[in-house]
Amino acid sequence: MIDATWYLGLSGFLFAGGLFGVLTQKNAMRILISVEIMLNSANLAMVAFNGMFGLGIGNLDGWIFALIVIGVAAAEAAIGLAIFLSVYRNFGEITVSNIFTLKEQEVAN
Amino acid sequence: MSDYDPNQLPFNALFEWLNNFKYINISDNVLGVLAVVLGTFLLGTYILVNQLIAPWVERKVMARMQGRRGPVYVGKWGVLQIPADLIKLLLKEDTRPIGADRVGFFLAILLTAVTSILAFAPLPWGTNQLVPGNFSIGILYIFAVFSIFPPAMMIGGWASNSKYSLIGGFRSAGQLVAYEIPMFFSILGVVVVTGSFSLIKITEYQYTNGWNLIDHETAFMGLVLGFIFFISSVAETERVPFDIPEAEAELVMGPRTEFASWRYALLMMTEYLHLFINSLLFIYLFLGGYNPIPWAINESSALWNFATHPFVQFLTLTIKVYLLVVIAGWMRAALARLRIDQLLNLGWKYFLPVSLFALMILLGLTIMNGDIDPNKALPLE
Amino acid sequence: MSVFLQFIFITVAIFLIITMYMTWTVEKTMQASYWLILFLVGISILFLIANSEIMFAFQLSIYGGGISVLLLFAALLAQHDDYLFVGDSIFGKIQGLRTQISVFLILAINLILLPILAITNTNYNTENSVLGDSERTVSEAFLDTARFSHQLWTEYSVVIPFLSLLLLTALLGSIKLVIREWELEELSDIMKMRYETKEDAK
Amino acid sequence: MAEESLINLVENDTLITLAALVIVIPFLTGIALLIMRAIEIKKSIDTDTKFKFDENLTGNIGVAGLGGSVIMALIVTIQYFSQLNLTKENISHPVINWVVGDYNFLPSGTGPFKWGIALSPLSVIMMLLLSIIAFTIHLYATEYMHGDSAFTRFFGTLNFFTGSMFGFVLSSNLFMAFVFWELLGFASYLLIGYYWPKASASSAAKKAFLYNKVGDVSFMIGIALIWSRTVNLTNSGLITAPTLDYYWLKHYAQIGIEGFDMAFLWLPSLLIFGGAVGKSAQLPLFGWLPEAMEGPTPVSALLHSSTMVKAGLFLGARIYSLFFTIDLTDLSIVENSFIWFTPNFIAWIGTLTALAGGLMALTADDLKKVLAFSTISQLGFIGLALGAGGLTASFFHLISHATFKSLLFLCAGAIIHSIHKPHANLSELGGLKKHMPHTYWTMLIGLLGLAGVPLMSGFWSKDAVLLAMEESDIFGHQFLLILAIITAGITAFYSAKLFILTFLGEARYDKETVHPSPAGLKTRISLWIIASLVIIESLWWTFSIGLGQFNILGKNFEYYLGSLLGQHQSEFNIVFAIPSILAVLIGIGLAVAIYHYNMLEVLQNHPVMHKIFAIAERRFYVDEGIYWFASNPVMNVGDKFSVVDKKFIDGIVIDKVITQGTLTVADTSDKFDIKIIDKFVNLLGDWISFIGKRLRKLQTGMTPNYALMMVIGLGLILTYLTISTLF
Repeated sequence: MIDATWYLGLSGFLFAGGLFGVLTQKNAMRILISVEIMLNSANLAMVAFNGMFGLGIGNLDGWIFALIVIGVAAAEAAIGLAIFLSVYRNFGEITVSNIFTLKEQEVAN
Repeated sequence: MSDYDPNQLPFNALFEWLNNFKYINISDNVLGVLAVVLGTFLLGTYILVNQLIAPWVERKVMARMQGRRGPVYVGKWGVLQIPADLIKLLLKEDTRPIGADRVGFFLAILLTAVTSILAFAPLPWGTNQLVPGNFSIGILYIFAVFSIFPPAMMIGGWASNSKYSLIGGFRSAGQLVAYEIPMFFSILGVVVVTGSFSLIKITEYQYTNGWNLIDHETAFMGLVLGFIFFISSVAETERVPFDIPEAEAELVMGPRTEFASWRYALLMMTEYLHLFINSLLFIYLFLGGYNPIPWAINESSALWNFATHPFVQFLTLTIKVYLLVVIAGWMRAALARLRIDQLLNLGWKYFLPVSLFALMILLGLTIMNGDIDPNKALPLE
Repeated sequence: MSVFLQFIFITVAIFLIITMYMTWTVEKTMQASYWLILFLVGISILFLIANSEIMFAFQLSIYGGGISVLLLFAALLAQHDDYLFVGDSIFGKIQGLRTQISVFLILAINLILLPILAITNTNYNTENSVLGDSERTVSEAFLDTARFSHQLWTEYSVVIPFLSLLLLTALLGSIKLVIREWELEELSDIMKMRYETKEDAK
Repeated sequence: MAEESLINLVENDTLITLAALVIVIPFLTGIALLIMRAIEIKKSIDTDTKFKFDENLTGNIGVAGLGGSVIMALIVTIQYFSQLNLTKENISHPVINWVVGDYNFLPSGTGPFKWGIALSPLSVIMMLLLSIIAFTIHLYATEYMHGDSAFTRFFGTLNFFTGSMFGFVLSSNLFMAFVFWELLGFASYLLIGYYWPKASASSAAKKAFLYNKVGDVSFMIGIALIWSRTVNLTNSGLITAPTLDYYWLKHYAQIGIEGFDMAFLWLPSLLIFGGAVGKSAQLPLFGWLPEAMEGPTPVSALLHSSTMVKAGLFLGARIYSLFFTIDLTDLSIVENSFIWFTPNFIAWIGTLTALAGGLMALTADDLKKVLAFSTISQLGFIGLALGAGGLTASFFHLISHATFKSLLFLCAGAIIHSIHKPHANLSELGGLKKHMPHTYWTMLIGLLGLAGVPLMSGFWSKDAVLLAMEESDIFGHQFLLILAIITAGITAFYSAKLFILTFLGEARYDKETVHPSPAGLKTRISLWIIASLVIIESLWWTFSIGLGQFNILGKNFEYYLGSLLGQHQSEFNIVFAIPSILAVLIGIGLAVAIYHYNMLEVLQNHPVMHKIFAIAERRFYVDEGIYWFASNPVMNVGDKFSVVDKKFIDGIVIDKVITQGTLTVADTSDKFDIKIIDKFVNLLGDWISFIGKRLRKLQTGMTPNYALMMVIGLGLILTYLTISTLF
């Protein structure tokens, strides 16, 4: 008998790890990978909760939300990768730390 | 045939057989585990042995078609040719190209081999629960397990640090992705008609309604879907005329180029297991599974006892698989290779819409017959 | 039996953590991608342990089959391999790796503690819990899969259309993004150089 | 008057399905044809040639669509009338069965609106008539449009148009009716602007669209009012559910729910009738209809006979019970003056439209334009009857007018087709009798009907209309009656004039270029089909109403129709019919005298007549009025303002006062500025740039930095939560 707390602890750790990856990675691809990790940990938590409260009494909302998350993740991956490709075409690299056109450039005065 | 009860243990027949020995007084749980282990071992051995024979059959067929004699030396009619090759391969030196990515290089083989063996789990080899793992998602399980193939191919192609392998990996991934979808739609068509994912249920349905391939009640959509499924499965196994990833004229061996001795042996085994799985799926979905009789029968009819005899069922399955293997060899000898764009066109522009259309028709028919009623409440237990 | 399951669970958990660590630290994007694939497979195994077979199927066939192929393609098309990020500005101190790791630890501890506390402090009735319940009969699993589809088509009948609409939009959008023809002027110098060389080669 | 017979709802899925097929088939064929058109365009762009599908194929598809709906409509009609329980006993107060089927508008079942099909006698008869006429016109169009470059597009749009009209006729609630109404407007826009390269055609299409939109807006507001009121009533528990169904609205209006009586309904019904004004070209929004002649003739035939312009009045007949929710003879309610407003308004509008249309038709000299104006005037007749409370009479006239007017348009089309000109000007026709005998006879029949010559169909219906007006107790109905009779005379006059100038006499076109050819086979067939319809109507009504023979259930046709629509009026009597007959005969006689024997030139070129003609040719300045109303005030105000601007503000204020003043002030303030303010400002600026230079560092532009900040905040919050749960 595996308690839900096991799943929740694991998913929390994985989520934090994904967040860490998002923060620390330079490469947009890797950031996306970390985001996928976060989504998966969230899914894990949802499935665990469903197994704890819903599955026995035939209520499967957790699964359905996990399914929605998976679909959204697919869409997000497609769009994100397309964006990376076009960014790559524009800048020749997808290193987020070198792409700072947002930054207020130095004005020579 | 006893009505299907999912509560039965896997390998129920074996379990009962073991249960017959009165002098073994051990708990049912242990017996069940024993039955599972034993049955899985037996089935696995059976499949692997057949997987050693099948290439020989194929080579023979090709040889006859090309006016050659094929393998003759090892064993009677060269039956033992493949095991001999296997041993030779295992004894060869294991090489890895310089600059190859170790993990990826290993991962490609690991994923392909493991998944192709795991995929045999939910295949029933007869009634009375002659099935290793009886999942509630039946075919979906196989499909899910197989969907690991394209990334594995790409990883292998990239990891072996050679342009042939890389291009081969790309092609292989593209081809697999392109043909998974019509394949899945044709599976869904059968699922819609039979109303279950479980291969056992599907086969029972084909007992009482005749084989899906020639089922006239579904306006012969079974024929269309079966055709699409068959071609897609040939493309999934990357065999002629879809063997673009390993087009030996352009890319030496495709993603498998750089793999040496036992790795190569494993990959070959994977390829043939893949062929087996696809043929078996085709058989279960369209050719009536372990049901030898193409038309509809029931308890009252004369052939019933013959058709539901476990041994007959087992034999039927084997014979059908070999029939499909022979057809594969025939195609391999007869047909020429497609171009990559032709292949992708065929997948995306023709098979996908046609299979979708057929699926729509099937859904319409089923809803009209009232077999599907979304408002019907499910019983809790 | 349940001890066996617990053993499997712990093994998979360790496997997951290792793969996650690898995705941070391996040197090539491609390697990170296949470690991610292993991670996804591990998650799917956890689903299987949690008696959620259909989620297992979805996870493998959508993540393992679809998204990972996308990732691999992108990783091969935009070949670019530098990984760890160290901030460079007057906030460099708090953006250094140390800060980030400490932030990570804070988050991890909280995220682990919070749900566990939330469950343990409040007494939910967990007699229905079937997590890792090895005594579940097969028919229950069948019934749950049936219930899933039923619930999906009655109670959540909006989910499938909206999801498919979303995916269609994503598909078209990504195609539009990638297919676009680029003027040489728009490009950065590196890419401009590349394209020009390509045209010269023709 | 206006006593409503009871209604009970019947469910009959097969019938509903068939009726739905009536709507769906033309839509499907139309959309298929439009797709084929798209393929044509694509191919002819790809291969620089004019690719075009075989006309037999496309035309047959188009006709087949309508054929299918004709068959379906026949089946539906027969079934419906077979299950209608009318007998000799209850014919005076029958219980009419409405077959109604409702479906949710959204598949998810959410949302208040519904698709629905309601088969009442009104809609069924209208559907049958519409299907037959539309089918004939399609048949005719295959020959008329022969060799046109956009043949496929024409038939696609025509099918689409007819399908949407079917949908509008069969719809069971106001919402669905509005949807199809808009589709109708859109399709008519496409059809009128069919020859879009011509500037006149495209402008006509735009004009029609905009004029209709004016009406549509008021229609929509009316629907919204009714809906909100029903919602309120539901909340206050007076009715079960908010609804827009005709049946329930009729029901509530009859049982007189408090808050749903005329005191409230006069405004919504008026607004909805405003929509009808727009669609069916009543005063003042009739300006688009003559321009609508820019479209091909089959389009005009369909537009004016039974489809577009009838839609508005059909809507009026549909929600008729909202105009008269109460027995108007009951004086206890009459102190509420609004009760009288809507019917009076409708009746007056209708009469004025009839008169104006007649006068304009007198003066127009284009063949199709004459017919168009006569359509306007006949529509005026229908609206008049509606306002006067004669639902039966109005529908009666609607039927007869639909038949003979479509016949007339088809004849006009045949003439135009045979003289090979875009427009058939009356002054350039004549003597066509020997060239096209079939057209001659059919047009004679149609014109007799239009003129309301005794014993023809138009006579009976128009007489019913006049009778309804005479019986009604609306304000000044005697005066309106006289106007209507005069209009009848005018109608007779111009139809006779049309006939004479077209067929009799010697040819006035130049015989070198124009060689009139007889009408083709399909044209003749379709002409004779509708002509036979007119003849059948005439004979039937003559025998039934006039002579009291061939009765249905022992009552004459009008009474039967009345009991179907649930509203009776008194019988036809020859004494009352005399003035209209006289008017008709006088009109015809005048026309013959003037145009055939060229007598009474005095009358022809008398200045008063000229003045009237001039006014009528300018269409009573209604369009100018509208334009003026739209544009002039704005322009005038603008001019005034510009004058004020130039003269006063620029001239005096700015140049003199402000400039000089400013200059002086500026000079003085300049020193102050430089001395004190600039110092201060520079100081401030230095501070700000000093701070900004440091703050700028925050904006590293690197997303991870921003994310890191975010996450630190998140971490703090989480820590707080954890600690608060721990202790």
